[in-house]
Amino acid sequence: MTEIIIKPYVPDFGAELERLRPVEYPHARAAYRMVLPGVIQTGADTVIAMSRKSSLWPMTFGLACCAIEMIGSFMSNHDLDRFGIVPWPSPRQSDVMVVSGTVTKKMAPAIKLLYEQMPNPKYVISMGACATNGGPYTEYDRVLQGVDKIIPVDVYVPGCPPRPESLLDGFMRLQEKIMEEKKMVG
Amino acid sequence: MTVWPDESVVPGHAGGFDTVDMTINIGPQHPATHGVFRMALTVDGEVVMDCEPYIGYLHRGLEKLSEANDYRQAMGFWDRTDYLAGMCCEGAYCMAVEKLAGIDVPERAEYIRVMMMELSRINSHFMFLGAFGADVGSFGTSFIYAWRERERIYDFFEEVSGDRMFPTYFRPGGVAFDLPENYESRIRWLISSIRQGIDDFDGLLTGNEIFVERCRNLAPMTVERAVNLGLSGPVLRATGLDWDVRKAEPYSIYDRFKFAIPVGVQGDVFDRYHVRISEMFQSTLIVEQCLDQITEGLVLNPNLPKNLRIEKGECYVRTEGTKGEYSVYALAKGGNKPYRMKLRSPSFCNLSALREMVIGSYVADAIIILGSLDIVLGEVDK
Amino acid sequence: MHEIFGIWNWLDAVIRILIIVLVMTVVVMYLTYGERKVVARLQQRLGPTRTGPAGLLQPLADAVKLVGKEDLRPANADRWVFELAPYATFIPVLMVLVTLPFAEHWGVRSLPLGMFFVFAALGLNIVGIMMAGLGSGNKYALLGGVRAAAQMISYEIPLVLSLLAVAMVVHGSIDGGPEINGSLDLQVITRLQSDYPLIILQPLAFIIFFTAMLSELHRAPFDIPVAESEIVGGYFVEYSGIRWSMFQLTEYASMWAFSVFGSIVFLGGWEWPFGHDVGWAYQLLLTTIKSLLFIMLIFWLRTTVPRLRIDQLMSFCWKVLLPMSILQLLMNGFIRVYDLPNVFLSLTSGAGAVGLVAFIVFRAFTRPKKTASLVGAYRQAGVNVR
Amino acid sequence: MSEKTATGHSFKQVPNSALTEKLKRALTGIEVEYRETSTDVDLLVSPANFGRVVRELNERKELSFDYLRNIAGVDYVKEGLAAVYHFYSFKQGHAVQVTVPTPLGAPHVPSITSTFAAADWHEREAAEMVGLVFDGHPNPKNLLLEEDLRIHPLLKAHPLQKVEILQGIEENDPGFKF
Repeated sequence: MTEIIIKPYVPDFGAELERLRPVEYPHARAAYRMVLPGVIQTGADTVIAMSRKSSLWPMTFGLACCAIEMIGSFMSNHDLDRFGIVPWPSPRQSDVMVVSGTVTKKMAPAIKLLYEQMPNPKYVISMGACATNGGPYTEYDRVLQGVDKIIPVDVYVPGCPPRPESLLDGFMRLQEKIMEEKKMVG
Repeated sequence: MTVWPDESVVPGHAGGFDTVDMTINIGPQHPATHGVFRMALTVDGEVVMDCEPYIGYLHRGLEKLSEANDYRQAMGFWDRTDYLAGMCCEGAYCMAVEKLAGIDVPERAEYIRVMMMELSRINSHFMFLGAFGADVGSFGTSFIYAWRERERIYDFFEEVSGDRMFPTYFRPGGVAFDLPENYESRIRWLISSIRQGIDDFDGLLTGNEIFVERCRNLAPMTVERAVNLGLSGPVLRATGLDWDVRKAEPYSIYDRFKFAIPVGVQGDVFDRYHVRISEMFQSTLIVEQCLDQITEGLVLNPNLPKNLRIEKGECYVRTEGTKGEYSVYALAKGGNKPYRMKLRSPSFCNLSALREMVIGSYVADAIIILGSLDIVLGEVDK
Repeated sequence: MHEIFGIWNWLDAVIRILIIVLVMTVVVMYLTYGERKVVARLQQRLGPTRTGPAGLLQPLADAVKLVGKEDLRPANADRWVFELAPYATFIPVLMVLVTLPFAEHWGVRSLPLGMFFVFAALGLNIVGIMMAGLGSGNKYALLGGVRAAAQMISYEIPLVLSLLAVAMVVHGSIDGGPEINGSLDLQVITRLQSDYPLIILQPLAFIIFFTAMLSELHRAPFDIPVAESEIVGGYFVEYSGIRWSMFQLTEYASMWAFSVFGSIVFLGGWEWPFGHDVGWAYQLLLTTIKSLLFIMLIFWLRTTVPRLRIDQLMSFCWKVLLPMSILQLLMNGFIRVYDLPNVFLSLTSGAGAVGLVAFIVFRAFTRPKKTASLVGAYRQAGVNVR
Repeated sequence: MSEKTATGHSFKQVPNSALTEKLKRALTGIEVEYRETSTDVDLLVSPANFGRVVRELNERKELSFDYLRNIAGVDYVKEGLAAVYHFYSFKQGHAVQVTVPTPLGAPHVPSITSTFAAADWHEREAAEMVGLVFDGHPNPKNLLLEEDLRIHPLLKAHPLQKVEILQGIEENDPGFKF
């Protein structure tokens, strides 16, 4: 596994938006790619992708009303724990960032910082209309029109707030996406 | 021989050797900050010396957008302020518009509104219990107990109005449509399950020795100081002043119901918790009285103008939201858009007193004090 | 000491350690799975059910995913302390596992001073946690590390004293051999519990041991260094991927080791009902059942009990646990010196245990749960006050 | 209709007319204009003698307004900015609204954080949103917006943000048939 050292990122508030433009990370070449012969690689890819798919750890990152529905989806009525999805407080140990709520321009640097703290095979689910494109608050200039302006997003969940079932469907869509791109990420 | 030290922690360098105070940033993303609220604590060892709250991470321009939309469209923004109790905010907004335009609300709609507002209040207090249990320590269990009842209340809201959290069920001049036929038995069953939920929480948290030990006489607040700081709601009632807008300045038909105002003794964290639990019990009483006294009839004022225009008007409608006095200052200068709508948000005022309560306590207690204020960031940052 | 494999001594030890490490990884993986299932069951929801039949492959999936994670190291963390911390916390736990006799001769090495060796190994655990806390250059981790150190050091003393009280009390002779009056060898202690487990003789020591063990493991009411709601991750907040899973491995392995150790010393390990006469399979079964009992109790406490504050934790240890364990030692000494029958042991220790529990429970009732004016408000609303 | 509550505190609703008489008797010296909104009595006070009015309201025994509820900044485009205060008294049970209009160029209002601790955040928010300046405020930093941002969103002149139409329907054909 390649090693990336992250310098402490001191966010200066009020910086302009260009600096927050999403940066595409080069996908690290998995170590076992160089070692294992070709035929076993596909097997290894599937096993790793299946394990990555079935233990997605989202970071408890509630911004606004969608956070209440996200908590609702972890509870006993719509249990996300069945799919091995355990909410984890710190960004270091989580793989999925569920952006649930309105992203304001004052919060944007903090979201970018948190996204960079997460170890690499990471995914982003933008939950709710506010995170997708500003939702009902698009006309106000202090609100960011969509979180994909600062971090690359994998799955968009519609709704304001989306029902816990639609968040469940978002996670299912993400699991299918992980299975599809198992070759590239490795 | 007191096992647990009851004497309050005196800040200051007891040890004598001068240590540099460390600033801990309980940042915008933290499991215990109920959303996006940042608190920079300067800490000497474990004792909090100073606390600098930063808010505004969820400032979505409620007031600017309600000026840009006409009277009926702006309601969507208002119930997203206190997103734990959507209907209370809708009620406040609709009453403000009705006061401005001079529309009166039919009898049955008033009863439906009171029932919905009280159920939302119970809903929001359950969320407080869940989050407060998580702050104190039992991470998942208190949420699970809270969500068992919240889901049932959400199901009832969905039956009545079609959506779980933001039903936009109220209209200036009444309620959108009537209750389903079996609402009587549905609500009676709901009330009994809510009372069962309250008893479960009573057993889970109130009876728990460690919980009582951690919350008793933590950040006590006197009545004069609380009034001067502008606190309201359960935080003010915990200090001993039994002031409730539903009783002090009765709005809509609250003067027809007989219910008590639970009051604390010394305004500490345990009293705030206990006042909220008793308040939920009182709300169930109100809903029952509503069910007994409800009358048949129209649900929406028939002669509402197609395009609501209000010439000149100014009003300050105050209601008892779940966190405190949730009031709307509305100003109209003609046309179908309001000139200025200001929200007096209770969490905003209660949070301004946080700095004073937290200084001198431990880091772990700062989290609990913040939890006991029961703030909702959508309301704080407007 | 007849070796199972009868080959050179060190090769035999290496093989046994390999077996222990293998068994430990499997047990630890399925402890994580068990915890999620039991905690979910206690919270009226289903644990992981989708990965594999009834979620049995879930720990495998977690492990492979954690191995595949990117390995981050913050820039302002000093390199070697940060990287060696997980190993420094894991080695003491392995050392403890070495001396535990799972069945008649199934321990890796049965040391004459087995219990003493366990105390020594426990002391090293704190070094690793402090390294993790201070090394990762993060304020949360620093606070977590310092809290962990303070808690573990202060709780080790009652733990050691309560176990010494038990070691003192052990009495009897192994099938006609010399009269043994107190020993530190774990094999001997289990063998001498053939007719009744030691918990009957020493209930107070058991209670002190269990509470001190909970705080050594940072579990249930004492999980202050790992408090998610306050300092987010405690000392392992900066670790990700494989290093973080090393910390989880340590936590669950030490939980397993402690529950086996507790079942050996207090519940009679592989001996109690009639372990010696029946074969080794029955003995293994006994040890697993008893340690599972401990583990279930730990999981159950984790879901229901809120967290203690740091100063309450400290004063509980210094003002309650320590005097009670010293009192226990004195009572045992007095009874052994005047050679009174064993029944006095269980009486005095039982009285101490009842006193301790009553003291804690009594405090819950003296506190005014219902505030005065609330009762007035209830009565005014015509509600019968519970 | 006063009604006894559990702790014997009786809530009485004071009609607005009675309150205006009481205020007139208390504030004889100060030049104040009395108006009536649809919910409570409104006093129109100039910023100069606003400090004296607040002191009167707070100290007088029969008024004793000890609870500051709300400060709202309003932008009357032609006549300049105005600050609207709402007070409530627990002892007497009555509420009052005080409007302080400021001339177009100089939006200065004396700060009342010395008497009411609650005013601190309310004043910072009003200053930031509408551009009022509260003289004597302990730390007049931005509250809801970023630290260094000097814009006042609630002014009528402040524009709304143009909503991005992501499908790009206007410029070129959307690439799929409706």
